[in-house]
Amino acid sequence: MVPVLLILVPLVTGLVGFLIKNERNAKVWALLSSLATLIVSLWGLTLAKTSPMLHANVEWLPDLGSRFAVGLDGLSTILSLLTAVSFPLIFIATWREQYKKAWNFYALMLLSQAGLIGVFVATDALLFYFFWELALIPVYFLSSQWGGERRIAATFKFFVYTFVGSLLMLVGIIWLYWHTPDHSFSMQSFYALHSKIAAKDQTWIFWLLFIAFAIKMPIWPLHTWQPDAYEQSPTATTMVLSAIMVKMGLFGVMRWLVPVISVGSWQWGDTVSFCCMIGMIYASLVALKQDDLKRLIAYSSIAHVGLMCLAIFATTSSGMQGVMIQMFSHGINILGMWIVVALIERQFGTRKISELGGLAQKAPGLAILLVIVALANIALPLTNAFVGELLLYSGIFSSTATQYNVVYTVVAGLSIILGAVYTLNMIQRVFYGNTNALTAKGVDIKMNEKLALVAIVALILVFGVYPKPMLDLTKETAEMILTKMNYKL
Amino acid sequence: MNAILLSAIWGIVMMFSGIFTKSKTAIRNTAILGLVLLLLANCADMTGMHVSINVHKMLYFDTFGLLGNGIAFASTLLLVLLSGRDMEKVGHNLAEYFALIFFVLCGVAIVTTFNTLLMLFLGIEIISIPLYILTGSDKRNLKSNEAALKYFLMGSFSTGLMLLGIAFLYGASATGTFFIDDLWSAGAVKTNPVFISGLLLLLVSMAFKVSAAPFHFWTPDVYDGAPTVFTSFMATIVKVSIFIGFVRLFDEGFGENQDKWQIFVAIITAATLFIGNVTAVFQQSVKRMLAYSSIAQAGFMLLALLALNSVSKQGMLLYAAAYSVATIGIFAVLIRMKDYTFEGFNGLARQQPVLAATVTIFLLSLAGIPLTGGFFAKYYMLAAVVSSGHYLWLVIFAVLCAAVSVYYYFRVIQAMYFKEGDGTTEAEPSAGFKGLLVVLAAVVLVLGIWPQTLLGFLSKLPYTW
Amino acid sequence: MPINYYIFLSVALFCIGVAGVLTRRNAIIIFMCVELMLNAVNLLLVAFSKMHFHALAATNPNAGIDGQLFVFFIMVVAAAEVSVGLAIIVMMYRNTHSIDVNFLNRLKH
Amino acid sequence: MNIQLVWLVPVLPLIGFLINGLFRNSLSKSLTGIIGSGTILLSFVVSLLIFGQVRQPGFEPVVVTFFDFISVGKLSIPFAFQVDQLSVLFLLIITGVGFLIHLYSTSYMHEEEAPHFARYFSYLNLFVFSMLLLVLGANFIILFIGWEGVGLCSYLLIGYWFKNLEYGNAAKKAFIMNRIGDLGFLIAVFLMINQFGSVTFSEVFSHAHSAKVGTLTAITLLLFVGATGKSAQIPLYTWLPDAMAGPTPVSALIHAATMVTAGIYMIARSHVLYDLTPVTQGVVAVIGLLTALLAATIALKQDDIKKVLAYSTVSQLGYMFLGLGVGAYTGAVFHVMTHAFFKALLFLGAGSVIHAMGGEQDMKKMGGLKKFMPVTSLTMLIGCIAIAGIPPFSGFFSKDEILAAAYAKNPVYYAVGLFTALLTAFYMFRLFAMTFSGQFRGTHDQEHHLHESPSAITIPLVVLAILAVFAGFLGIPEALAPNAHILGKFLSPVLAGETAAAPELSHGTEIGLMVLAAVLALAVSVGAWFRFKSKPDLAEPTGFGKVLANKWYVDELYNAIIVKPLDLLAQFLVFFEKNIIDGIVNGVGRLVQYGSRQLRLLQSGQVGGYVLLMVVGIIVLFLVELFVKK
Amino acid sequence: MGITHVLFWFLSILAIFGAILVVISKNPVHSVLWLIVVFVAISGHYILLDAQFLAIVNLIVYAGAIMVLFLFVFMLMNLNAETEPQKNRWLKIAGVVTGGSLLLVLVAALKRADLKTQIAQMNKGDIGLIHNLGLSLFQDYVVPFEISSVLFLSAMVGVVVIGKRE
Repeated sequence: MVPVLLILVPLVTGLVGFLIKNERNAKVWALLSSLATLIVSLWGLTLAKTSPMLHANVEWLPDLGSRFAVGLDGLSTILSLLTAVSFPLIFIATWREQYKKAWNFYALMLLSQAGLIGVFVATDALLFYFFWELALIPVYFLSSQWGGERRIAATFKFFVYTFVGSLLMLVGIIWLYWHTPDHSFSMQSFYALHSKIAAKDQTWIFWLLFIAFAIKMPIWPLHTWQPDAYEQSPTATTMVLSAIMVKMGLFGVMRWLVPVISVGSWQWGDTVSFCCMIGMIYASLVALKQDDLKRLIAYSSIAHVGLMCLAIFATTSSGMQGVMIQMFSHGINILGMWIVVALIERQFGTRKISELGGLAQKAPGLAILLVIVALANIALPLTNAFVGELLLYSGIFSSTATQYNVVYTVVAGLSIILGAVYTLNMIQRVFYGNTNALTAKGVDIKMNEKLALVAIVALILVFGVYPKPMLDLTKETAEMILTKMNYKL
Repeated sequence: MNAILLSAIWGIVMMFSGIFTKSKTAIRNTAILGLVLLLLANCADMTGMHVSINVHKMLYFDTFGLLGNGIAFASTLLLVLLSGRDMEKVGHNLAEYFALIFFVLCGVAIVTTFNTLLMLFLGIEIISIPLYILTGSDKRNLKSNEAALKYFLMGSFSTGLMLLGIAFLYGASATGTFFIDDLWSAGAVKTNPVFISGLLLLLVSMAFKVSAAPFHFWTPDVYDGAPTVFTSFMATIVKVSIFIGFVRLFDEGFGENQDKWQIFVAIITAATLFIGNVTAVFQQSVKRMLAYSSIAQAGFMLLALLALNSVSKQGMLLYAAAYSVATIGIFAVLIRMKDYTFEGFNGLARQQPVLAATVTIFLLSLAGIPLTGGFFAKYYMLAAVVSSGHYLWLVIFAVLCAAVSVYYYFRVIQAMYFKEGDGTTEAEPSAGFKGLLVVLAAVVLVLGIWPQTLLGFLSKLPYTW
Repeated sequence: MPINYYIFLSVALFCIGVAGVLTRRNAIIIFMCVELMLNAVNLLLVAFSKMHFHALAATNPNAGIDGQLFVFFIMVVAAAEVSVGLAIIVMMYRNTHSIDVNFLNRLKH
Repeated sequence: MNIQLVWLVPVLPLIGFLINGLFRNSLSKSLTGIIGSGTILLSFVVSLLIFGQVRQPGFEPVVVTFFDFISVGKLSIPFAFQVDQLSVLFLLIITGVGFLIHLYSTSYMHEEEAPHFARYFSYLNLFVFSMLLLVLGANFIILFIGWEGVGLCSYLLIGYWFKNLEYGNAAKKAFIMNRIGDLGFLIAVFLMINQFGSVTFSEVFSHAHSAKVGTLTAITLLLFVGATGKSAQIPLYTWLPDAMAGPTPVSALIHAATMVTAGIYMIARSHVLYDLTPVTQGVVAVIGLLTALLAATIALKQDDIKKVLAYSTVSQLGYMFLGLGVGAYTGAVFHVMTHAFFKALLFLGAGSVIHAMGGEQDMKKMGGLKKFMPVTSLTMLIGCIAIAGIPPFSGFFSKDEILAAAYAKNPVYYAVGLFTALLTAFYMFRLFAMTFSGQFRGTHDQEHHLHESPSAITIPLVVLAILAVFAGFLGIPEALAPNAHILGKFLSPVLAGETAAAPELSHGTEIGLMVLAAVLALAVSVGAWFRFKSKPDLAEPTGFGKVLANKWYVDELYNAIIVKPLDLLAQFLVFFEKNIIDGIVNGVGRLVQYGSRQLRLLQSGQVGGYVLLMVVGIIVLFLVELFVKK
Repeated sequence: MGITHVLFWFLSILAIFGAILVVISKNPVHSVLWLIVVFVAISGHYILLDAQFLAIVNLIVYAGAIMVLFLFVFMLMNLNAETEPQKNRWLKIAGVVTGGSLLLVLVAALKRADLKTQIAQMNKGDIGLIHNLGLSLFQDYVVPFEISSVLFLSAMVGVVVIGKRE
């Protein structure tokens, strides 16, 4: 019931949204819809984990052995919650953005929300693939319609890149489907599979699926679509992309890859981890050299995601739970970063760090909020990200799945330092120093953005000081995944 | 049987309608009526109500073929409804065009239900000869003439190949008949090479008809040169129904020695996918792009032939429906465009939002994005091959090609939505036209959400003959 | 007569026809070469029909007759094709005053 | 006073931080000052009450658990405080000195306009909060939270005048160097989690004996890496001198009295582990000694008054690590305390001077300030004597305890340590002489403005001066008076076991060493005083002096071997990203387009060509049939 | 080596010779005439295979009607001279080579079948007689026979569409 509502609310309101041919009303409509979704997901949180309301399973394609099966367990709850929380914040934060044909914009945003939530709650592989693509289409339109000057090329690259991945994944899913005993796409029968897949198949099926997820995350060296896409998309869409869409990849790995292809995951875990490790350092170093705020954040996000993926393949409970928590935290934090960037861009018409400076004098409120968000982004204690990263690193360090755990921890740990370097550089060069001609006329943060940012900061601190609810939420799912993973041929 | 008879009769009716009335509307309505009747007749066939004629096993009616018929007739109906008016612009002989179309449909009905090579041959010819004419029907247009001549010369050449193939098969058959189900008798091992040669030549000629590489060369030129209405007809109805015949032939005739010919199909499929998709990328004219895309789509349909199991037959039908509907829709819009190049579509979304939206849905379907029929069509094809367990490399290759296809399909979407320009239709399209497009789009979506609605028939129909 | 004589004979004729199609530029001649191919096939079919007759006459007096009937149908179709084909060629000639296939290159790439 | 209320101690400053932070635009300066200092005062009072509890004989350490911070699998990290002698001692130092410095700041920062003034105090309060968290934490994670928190605050306070990018850089440097250390700390924590399945002090220490020495060595070394970052030891010390960019009270509080001693606290806290790993102890001692020596030599040639003090801080910290390394934990903590007093005093004094000089920090431009600001100069003198280790001032006792232990461990340590002490005495008196005696060398209107600082500044000076004089008597060595070592007795429950590490000296030798040290220190001090009061060295340093003046070119070295290469690497990667990785991706696209352009040409438009290709296709198929085995 | 053999060889050689000349002769009219020769030869073969009906039909329909049609068209366009410009040599060679290799592969493929025992029966059997053919044409093959009328219809309509002047 709840998951169905979570999908339906944005879907229906989104479709209706196309008809509201008035910018302001469309805006309000979108905000209300997203709030409704948020309420639903909060209601879901209040229900007992065993409550039947958290699942729905109806006939869909009997001949194909696929059902419309959705459900909320720890993992999907946390991510759908993230989605539900993010969208109102996005709408509020970008309240002052002007779009031509705004109603289409907001309608598409809502549709993408529906798609995203669908991805997270689907417990049927085919349904999952469905939503996986559906989440992509609205974003494609959003970015190529309302994006920057190079938008068409960048977005198209992004689309084709991910599309290649998902097609490969489709082949993988079909293959698995044909090997399920009862020819069904349901998660249970997929999870029952690992005994039946021969070792030689494990390898390529693993890669078929993983490449799709790796592109989405993205994992080095499949990441090059991301900075361009982020740079060229309208900020609201960029927020969706980086706060939520990136999580689709990680989610996919945790829900559909490692529990199903456990042997393959063990076999190739080191290769993947190695890529993640390289990617973290690589992205951090490249971020050092970025002058465009969006690109900088894009690369920092690559580094963060790399860490999460690394932790998944560490197959330790703290790592696994860390990933889940960190997915949420990272989403919230990077959202905050984007809001600030959007603000700056709208005020000064540039994202070039080199052209900014001294904003702290003009916009102290903004400066303080940004500093908090940025510190969360580099995982300072008592921010939510600290809890996540602590778990991630300790998970990686104590991993028994690989003998390189120490190497991973240390090398990946360097990105903690590098992360501090580029983040502080950014803060300093944008906010400190003296104002220049451009920033002299800057004004402080407006009410709506303040609202959004304060909400984010509140989340950051609350979960930074008291992460227990999150941990309790994710515990069982993490254990489940681990038990599936630890199955050996 | 009803369908064959009715189409032939109605062809004659259309032939004479030109004499009795000069009103083009009347003629078109007659045709539409005919098509509706044809559809009903086919439904009657499917439910077992049919004029009983002793066909001496020359024809064999089964749900697969009849459903294929149904799809073909329905698509034709849609085509006429959408683009009937545009046929008038081709030339004065509207009645004759419709007559020819009905004759083609007769051929279609035969090709989907043949039981002997003779009927296959006749069916193919009955389809081809009117098409030569239709291709050249725009007589003052040199491109049209050229297309017709090329089509004719190469078509008759492929007929030659087909006949040689049939002759070999005849020679190899132990019983000395042309019935497809006793072409191959295990006893006739000695004549095996003759059999294989015949099979190969038959495969080649069929591949030619469905424009599979490297026998596709006529396609772009003919589709490009032919009047767009008839291009749409050829690219959809004709192609898919021949495909159904193709699958039928290999299923009934050569099903049990799949291993002997699978590799050839695999080679042809790979070539078709590659050439179709890659060549389409660089086209400047949307019409020609669609010609290449039809080759690419044929490549995907060939996967069904490769796997040749129940899944692939279902998929074949779904593909036929999804592909036809989408392509007809796009062509219907294309016909009305001022300018057939990609630039011609720039900014269409602002001028004609409905057209743009529907075309987008059709293109997404062709690209195989979920929620559209095209996705499940492709899904079935992939599933068919995967389930057969062989040729997985081909599947991977196919999806990569599908990714390439996104490039040229999305170029149109980009032009319509994201590029500045005033590309628009020649005349403001009527509300009915738009409405029908929306219906088509809806059909595509329904196929994309509940493919069962179509495939249900396969299992549900209690077939008797 | 052993059957493979006929097989090789008609295959030879067929291939000569093919070679003709490949080498000539005159549309009509090309078309004639196609006719040549068809006749090669006819010959082969008749030969096969007699082969089957030889093999199966004992059981079925009419064995092999299908082949000859097929030839009959091929002739029918050929006649129809010729009429259409020549019509098209004439139309082409009307417009371009040439039946040289090499001049058919408005449509390419 | 119920120990459970210990949460008040950190929470009070937190409240101060919140109030000052949130309402910084509406609060008046005086109110801000009152809130800022008041909260600290309150928590000082609370600390005193707790101290009253703790000093009862037979007091057992109390662990106050508030809630479950992180619990994953078997690992459970409670949010808990540990109250025992060590933490209480630090509580007193932090809140006490902290309060004085807050008080001092109310006057020192008075030129700032209200919002920034409030910002300053909120930062300061936040710092005190984090520092208290650090010392109260009952496990390494809570400790680490405070550990990073104080780093953050020092970052914020160093960069307090954010308009000046130089200061910003200094702040960044401090934060990043701390982060490097923190990475080591974190890995140590992970190792503990692996080894002991817990990070709670009590459990870790109780299981320590069962662990392999190798692991323990790794843990302790990594922890020490963390300490080098926080407490400015080789190789991560270079941030501290730059940190002087911050307001002087900040330097006094953070970079002299409290934060930089976090490393010492942490090692003293986990001395159980260190006692088990002699290797680490050796490393700690040597690093400490080297740092002490290096910093002292650099301090010799600095002209910026705060820089001198900064390097002396580094050097003193080195001392403390020497103490830790040789197992004199009490001595180290003792020195932390005394150092907190006299170094805070010195900094505040310097601050007062700078205040009077209108922001001038260069000693070359000072001189003869004695007559203008008597209180300051007097207190400064006390501070110098204390740090120079001249009895009976506090510095003497604490330093001597360390030296004695060092001698017991290894005379070489002692020799170097003593030499460093003498250097210290030398440059401190150089500083004093150049600042307060001789002729004033500043501009005329500077001279015109010279004046004694207001009472809000002088009172803390006086208080600290008194402490600097008498604090030493808390630790009178056995040799002089049997069991007069109050501090030692007080701390013994926590730091017990050290005696095992340090073999007892005979009282005779100990007294001998004391006398030697005292006499030499006195001599050097007097020497330096006379050397500089008449003719301060204003000449540009040359030769070796230049090397010292340029801090042994260490910054330049780091720049050359770390920063530059990293920068180049980053640049290369940007290139690599753009041209190789993305190049390949786009290359695929271009390849398809190129292929398309070529394949088009097959479509020649020639029927002959088409048929030819068809026939070729047929032939190929037949060849496959003929030659490919199926 | 009976008379039939002699005839067989003669007709075969005649057919192939004629076919080759159809392809190579410059003058289209000559090609037509040579094609007629080929058809005659093939009809001869039919007679040898006692398919008398087909032999006659072949002569009437092909050698008669169709070829005359071709000639008409040639006359119509008066292409009787060597007006056909030469295709470039390489394409010619390519064409010949390809045709030859097609022959090669076909023969290679068919050679492997041992059809030694398979005999095309000669001067025996009456399935080729018009009586038998007619019977089965109008019994078993009635459907295709009727269907082929559709073919003619469409051809007819087509020719009208194409031929009619506008």
